[in-house]
Amino acid sequence: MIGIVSRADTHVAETRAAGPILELVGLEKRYVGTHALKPATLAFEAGEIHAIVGENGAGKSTLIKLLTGVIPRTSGEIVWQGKPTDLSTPHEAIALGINAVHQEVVLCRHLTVAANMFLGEEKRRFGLLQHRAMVREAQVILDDLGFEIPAHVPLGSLTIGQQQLVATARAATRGTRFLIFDEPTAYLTRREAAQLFALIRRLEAEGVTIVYISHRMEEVFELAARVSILRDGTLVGTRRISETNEAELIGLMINRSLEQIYHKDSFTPGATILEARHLSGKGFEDVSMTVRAGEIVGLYGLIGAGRSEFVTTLFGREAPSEGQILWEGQPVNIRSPRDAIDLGIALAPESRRDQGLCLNLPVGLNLNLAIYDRLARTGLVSRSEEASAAERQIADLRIKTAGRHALASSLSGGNQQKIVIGKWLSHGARLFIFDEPTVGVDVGTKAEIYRLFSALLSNGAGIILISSYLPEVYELADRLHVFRRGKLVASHDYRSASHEEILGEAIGI
Amino acid sequence: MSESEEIKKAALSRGRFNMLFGLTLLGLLLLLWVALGFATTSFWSANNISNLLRQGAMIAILAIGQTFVIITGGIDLSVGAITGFTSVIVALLLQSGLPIWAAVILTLMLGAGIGIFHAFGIVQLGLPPFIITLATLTSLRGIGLLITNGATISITNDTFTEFSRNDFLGIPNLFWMVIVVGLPAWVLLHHSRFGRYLYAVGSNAEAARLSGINVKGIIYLAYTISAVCASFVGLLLAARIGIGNATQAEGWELQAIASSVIGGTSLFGAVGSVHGPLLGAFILATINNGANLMNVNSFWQRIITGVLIIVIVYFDQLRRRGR
Amino acid sequence: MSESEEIKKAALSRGRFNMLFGLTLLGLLLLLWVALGFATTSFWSANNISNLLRQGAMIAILAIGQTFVIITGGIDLSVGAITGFTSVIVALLLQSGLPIWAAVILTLMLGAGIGIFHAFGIVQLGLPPFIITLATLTSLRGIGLLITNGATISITNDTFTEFSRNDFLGIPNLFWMVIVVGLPAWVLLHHSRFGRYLYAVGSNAEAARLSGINVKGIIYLAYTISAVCASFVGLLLAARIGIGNATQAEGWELQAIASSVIGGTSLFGAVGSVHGPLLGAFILATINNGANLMNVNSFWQRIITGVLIIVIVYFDQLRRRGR
Amino acid sequence: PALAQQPTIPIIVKDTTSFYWQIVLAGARAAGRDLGVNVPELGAQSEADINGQISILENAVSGAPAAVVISPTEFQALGRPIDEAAKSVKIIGIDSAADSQSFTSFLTTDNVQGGRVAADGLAAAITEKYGAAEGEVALITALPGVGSLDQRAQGFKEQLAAKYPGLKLISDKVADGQATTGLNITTDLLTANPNLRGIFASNLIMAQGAGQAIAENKVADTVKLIGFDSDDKLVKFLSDGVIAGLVVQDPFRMGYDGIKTALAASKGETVETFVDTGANLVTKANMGDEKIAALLNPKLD
Ligand SMILES: Nc1ncnc2c1ncn2[C@@H]1O[C@H](COP(=O)(O)OP(=O)(O)OP(=O)(O)O)[C@@H](O)[C@H]1O
Ligand SMILES: Nc1ncnc2c1ncn2[C@@H]1O[C@H](COP(=O)(O)OP(=O)(O)OP(=O)(O)O)[C@@H](O)[C@H]1O
Ligand SMILES: [Mg+2]
Ligand SMILES: [Mg+2]
Repeated sequence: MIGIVSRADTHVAETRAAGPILELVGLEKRYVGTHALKPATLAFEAGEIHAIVGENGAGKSTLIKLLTGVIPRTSGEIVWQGKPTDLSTPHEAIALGINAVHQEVVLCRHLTVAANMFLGEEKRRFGLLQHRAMVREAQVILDDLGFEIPAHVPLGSLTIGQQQLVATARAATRGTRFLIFDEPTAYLTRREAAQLFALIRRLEAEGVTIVYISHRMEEVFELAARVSILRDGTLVGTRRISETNEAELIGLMINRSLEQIYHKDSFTPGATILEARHLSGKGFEDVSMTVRAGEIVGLYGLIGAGRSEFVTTLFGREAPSEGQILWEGQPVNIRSPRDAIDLGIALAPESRRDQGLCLNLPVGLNLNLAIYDRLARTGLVSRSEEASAAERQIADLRIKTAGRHALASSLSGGNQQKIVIGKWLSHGARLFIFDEPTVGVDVGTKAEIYRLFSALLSNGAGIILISSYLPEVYELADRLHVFRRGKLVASHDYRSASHEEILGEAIGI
Repeated sequence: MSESEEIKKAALSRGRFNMLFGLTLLGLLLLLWVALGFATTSFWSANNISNLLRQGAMIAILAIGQTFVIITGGIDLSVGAITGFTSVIVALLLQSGLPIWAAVILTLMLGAGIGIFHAFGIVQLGLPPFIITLATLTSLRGIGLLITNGATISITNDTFTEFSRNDFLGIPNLFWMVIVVGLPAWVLLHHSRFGRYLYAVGSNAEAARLSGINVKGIIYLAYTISAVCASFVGLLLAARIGIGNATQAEGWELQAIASSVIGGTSLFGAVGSVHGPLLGAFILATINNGANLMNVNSFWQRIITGVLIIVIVYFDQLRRRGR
Repeated sequence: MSESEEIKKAALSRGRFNMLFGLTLLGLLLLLWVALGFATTSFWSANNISNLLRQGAMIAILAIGQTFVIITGGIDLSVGAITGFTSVIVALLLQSGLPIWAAVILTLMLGAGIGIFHAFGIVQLGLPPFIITLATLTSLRGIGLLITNGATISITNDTFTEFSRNDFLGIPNLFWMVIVVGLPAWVLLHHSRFGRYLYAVGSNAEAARLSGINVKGIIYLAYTISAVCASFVGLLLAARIGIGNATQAEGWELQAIASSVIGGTSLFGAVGSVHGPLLGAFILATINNGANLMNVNSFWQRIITGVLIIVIVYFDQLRRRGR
Repeated sequence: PALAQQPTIPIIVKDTTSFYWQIVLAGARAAGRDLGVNVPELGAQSEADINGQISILENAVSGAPAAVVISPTEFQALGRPIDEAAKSVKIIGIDSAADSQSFTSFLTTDNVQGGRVAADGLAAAITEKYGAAEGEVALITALPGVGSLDQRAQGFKEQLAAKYPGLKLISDKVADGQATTGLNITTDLLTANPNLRGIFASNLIMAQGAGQAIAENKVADTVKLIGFDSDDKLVKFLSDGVIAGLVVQDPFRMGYDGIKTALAASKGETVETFVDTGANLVTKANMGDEKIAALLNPKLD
């Protein structure tokens, strides 16, 4: 195994011995109107994997941004190896060896994968960039990590999952000594997650301290040595992983107990709502399936398996190249999202940044965007209806925000995701397509969302649920279809196959 | 200040403070007016206020139209050329003996046609707004010059030309026209769903499309509004100077864009209002009017305009951040 | 046409345009040249080619500078005004008896100062690039007019003025200057760290910041390069017309931006090159030169320019989509 | 074939978009028809575009014409390029001068003289109304940095200083070439200076804007306006009494005689080296004269 953390190697022994590598003393962050992080005191041991959990908007990302110099703190101290540091710019953090894979993929879409990986640390000779050497080296790193990503293509041409992997590879190879992952597996499937975990183990072995934020409890238990819990901006405790359990953590996070996350009522399926017959298009081939009223159809597959392309084609975003779509038994020609919506299809897309949200517009406008024809029956928008519709969603989904006038960009990642879903809940569609609906959403809210699914089903709607998180589709779907390389390779009824079988079908072994 | 903080603060200032923001630019305008009242004897004369209202009116209307386009994330460089061109067209139509109402309607329809052509270029041909409107800017001036052979067409219809000089209820007709355009524009932008869609398209066209918004239709709407506003200004211009001339209104596109940006519109789209550009236009008009009244050397006048633009926008930024 | 159809169409045209892909804009330019060679007798005369190279040179250099700014997602409206203003400054300096090298260096330093001021306004005061450069556009013209009192300053230094008329190795000096600017610009943009950072800042300023890039420094760099290019063009202009005059180069900012966009630069930032704007500038120069040679009525010339801009950019778009 | 044998004599004007230069071009066109000359009509798109005119001159010369007729946009700047061009062809200057000895012949209206004529006209109009050439007057120039406009301003100011000390120039405004700006400046001048008695708007477009302001404010009786050049709008203003007088040149003749002289020179004939085509003051009183009427209504084709 090559040492991927070249610069950190020399420090291994020294940091292992030195005790806490980084300490927070009364660290605090206030935004106008929000106390995002209340004074927190915490020490990260050198070389440990330390998980941080908490509800959406609890302040996890805020803490990370403080540690990486992205935002200035309101008060408190950050102590790096015994010495208080400023950490007022990202540059300082990088110089110390603190790196992060942020929750939103923050890289440059226009630059190539290689350029992104070397951004800020370009290889040069005589002051000139060594384009080829960088591509070559980036490719070596990507291949070594097992990521199947070409290094010379523009980042923007990759799927978000792949972009996330690039960000990970990048952060891991920068002479890192302290590496923070903010929900790195949100867009990853089991296989990529496994690659990521392997990477994390490797880094751990090389003495890198790792902070790991996730809403997936099993990951926390699989990886971490210790876990800290944030609730509403307050650090409510730190536990050794061996001395705690999932129920305790969830209890600490949401301050109440949660018997069961996956909520599933059984309905007798009604009439067929939608049928795809031998549908082909960009990224998928010859897919046939039906969705009936009252059932959840799950789609599982690896990144790039073609699930998103398939459902966006159903939604009229792209035209199918072959095959037929039937709506309530009638062949239909869906040429635009508008056509699909008029039929009664709703789609919550996978990429909230690119497809789901108008980030620099208010929360309320985002929530109502799909129903303005209803809010403006007279031609003019009814301000009161607009307000009450938005307020209702904010309350129902417990969206943590300063109000419906706050910009969507000011919300935490999980709360943004709730808008993407919430936009369609009051729409009254007959077929709901949720593409990775719970990415970055905390356990409590997940349970709420699943309960909402039940409510939709009981109203006679059907649901297509895409998730890269197998337990989710596994526990919820009445019928589960597995995609591999654009083809529908297997279908199962509720719980009729094991996790391992399904995973095997998705990977193709 | 970090970006996230800015966003947070912007968030608060939006919506609830949108009104206040409008008021504060208004405050700046009033401040200018008070200062000029002290500096000159004639500023507050009824006559001068009328003049001022007339002088700002045309750019204000252009700025409103332009704002619709900018909110979608586009730009319309052709508005000055459209104004000049349509002043020629209406002059020719009137001289050919058409009644005023027919000449007006035909001219506005021509304007709409130009706007539709812009949207066609952007939506169907995939051209950048900057390029397609720059191309029509160039071509329209050429066409206007070609059909007039570089001459001016005088308008002998006195009813038409007098309109721009007359008052109604003591307020110049030209300013009434600002209200006639501004009020529906305000309702459309702030109170209709199309207004919401304009912002959504400017913020994230893909998200808007996936929410069922007819993005192309909205772009057609925005450019048509802008071009119709510009041809409406062409009518007003023709009435005011009594001629049609294809080289008139040169550089007005920059003045319109500047008014809009001074009024708080963001050139990146999704941020803007109707009252902002109005105030922006009248701030610029006031600077010119005041400098003329104080008999400031024309060269100094340019310098002062530049400096004041910086100062005004800077304070506006400060205030918005400070919220 | 829906987006999906567009995609299909793009796929179809991919094959056909793969051939053209290698030719790109250069192919278009050469096509124009061949066509003009057939249409006129004098186009390919040595004399005319020299003229053409001279005529495109100044806009080409402005367009290169402008491209640096546009790549960061900004815009520099002041380049024309800087050119006019610095033509006055260098004329004054030369007339005051300074040696050429000193006058040149001082003028370029002044240009750098203006660029730094722009970046200061954007970075420190938080002003939109459009506004701060529009303000200097206005003010610089005013200052230039003020110090010359609206007159022209003649340059009696013949060494200086002859430079712009002379050739070196049979190629006009003015065109050599394009190479003198273009080559370092090319190295800087495509082969240096700073070039990379310019794209990064234009693509995602926050990502650039998180990567430890000095985003503010990059913005200072971009605006300084643009302003220095513009003041360099001011020198060339002064040499070519033998006078300093503050009102010169009016509207050149739009020509520079148009050249840049025709050359494939995106006004949303992060997309652009050095050779693109050069080709864009010479395509525009060729259109004008050809129209003059073919004795096209100057009004028609405008119309044709507008239409050709649309056609060229449309085909360029097609080709790129087909890629 | 006939065309091929025709000599080519391009005419380069300052600004093809202005009516004045269109009349010059019309004169040249007429001469081309009458004399069998092929006359390309060239020109920059603005009087301020010096570089553009130099490029056009270069292009014209590279077409190897028989001669070139040019109206230099700027005195200093066009000097060298004209010298350069004169090495290969005969150059005839019209309208304005350049810093060059290479002109074979030169036909001009003296713009400085035009400014003086305007001052005389304004003084006469003010005297007629107020009994003496006394009071406040203003000057509006369309654009800064344009040679001919600067010369008109210069002649106007010189003449005021020399002959009419009672007329005080209280405002000297430079606009941006737009009629509306002329209109706004004039309105503001009237507001700020209630005692204003006269205005000189030194080109066509400014005179249109200023005339409109005078009409709008109904001050034609008290404020005397002198314009420069003419079109039917201004002629109407003149006959309505809104404008007190117009200084008009003879652009048609300039174009016609320019081509005629150039053709003669290209054949090696001797030509007069200097011709003054004159600037005339037109008032309501003399606008009916036959000669003046021809100047006011030039035929374009
Ligand atoms: N730029 C900002 N401006 C204003 N408030 C903000 C901003 N960024 C975050 N907040 C607020 O700070 C709080 C904490 O947000 P943070 O992003 O740290 O949550 P999180 O724990 O990462 O949640 P998630 O699991 O959803 O990612 C939230 O209430 C959020 O709305
Ligand atoms: N940058 C790219 N260029 C070309 N094809 C791509 C690119 N990214 C993805 N694809 C292809 O598009 C197809 C479908 O991808 P899509 O995103 O729909 O898959 P998915 O199953 O939804 O996966 P994900 O879990 O990433 O959403 C795949 O065949 C993939 O190879
Ligand atoms: Mg977060
Ligand atoms: Mg997907």
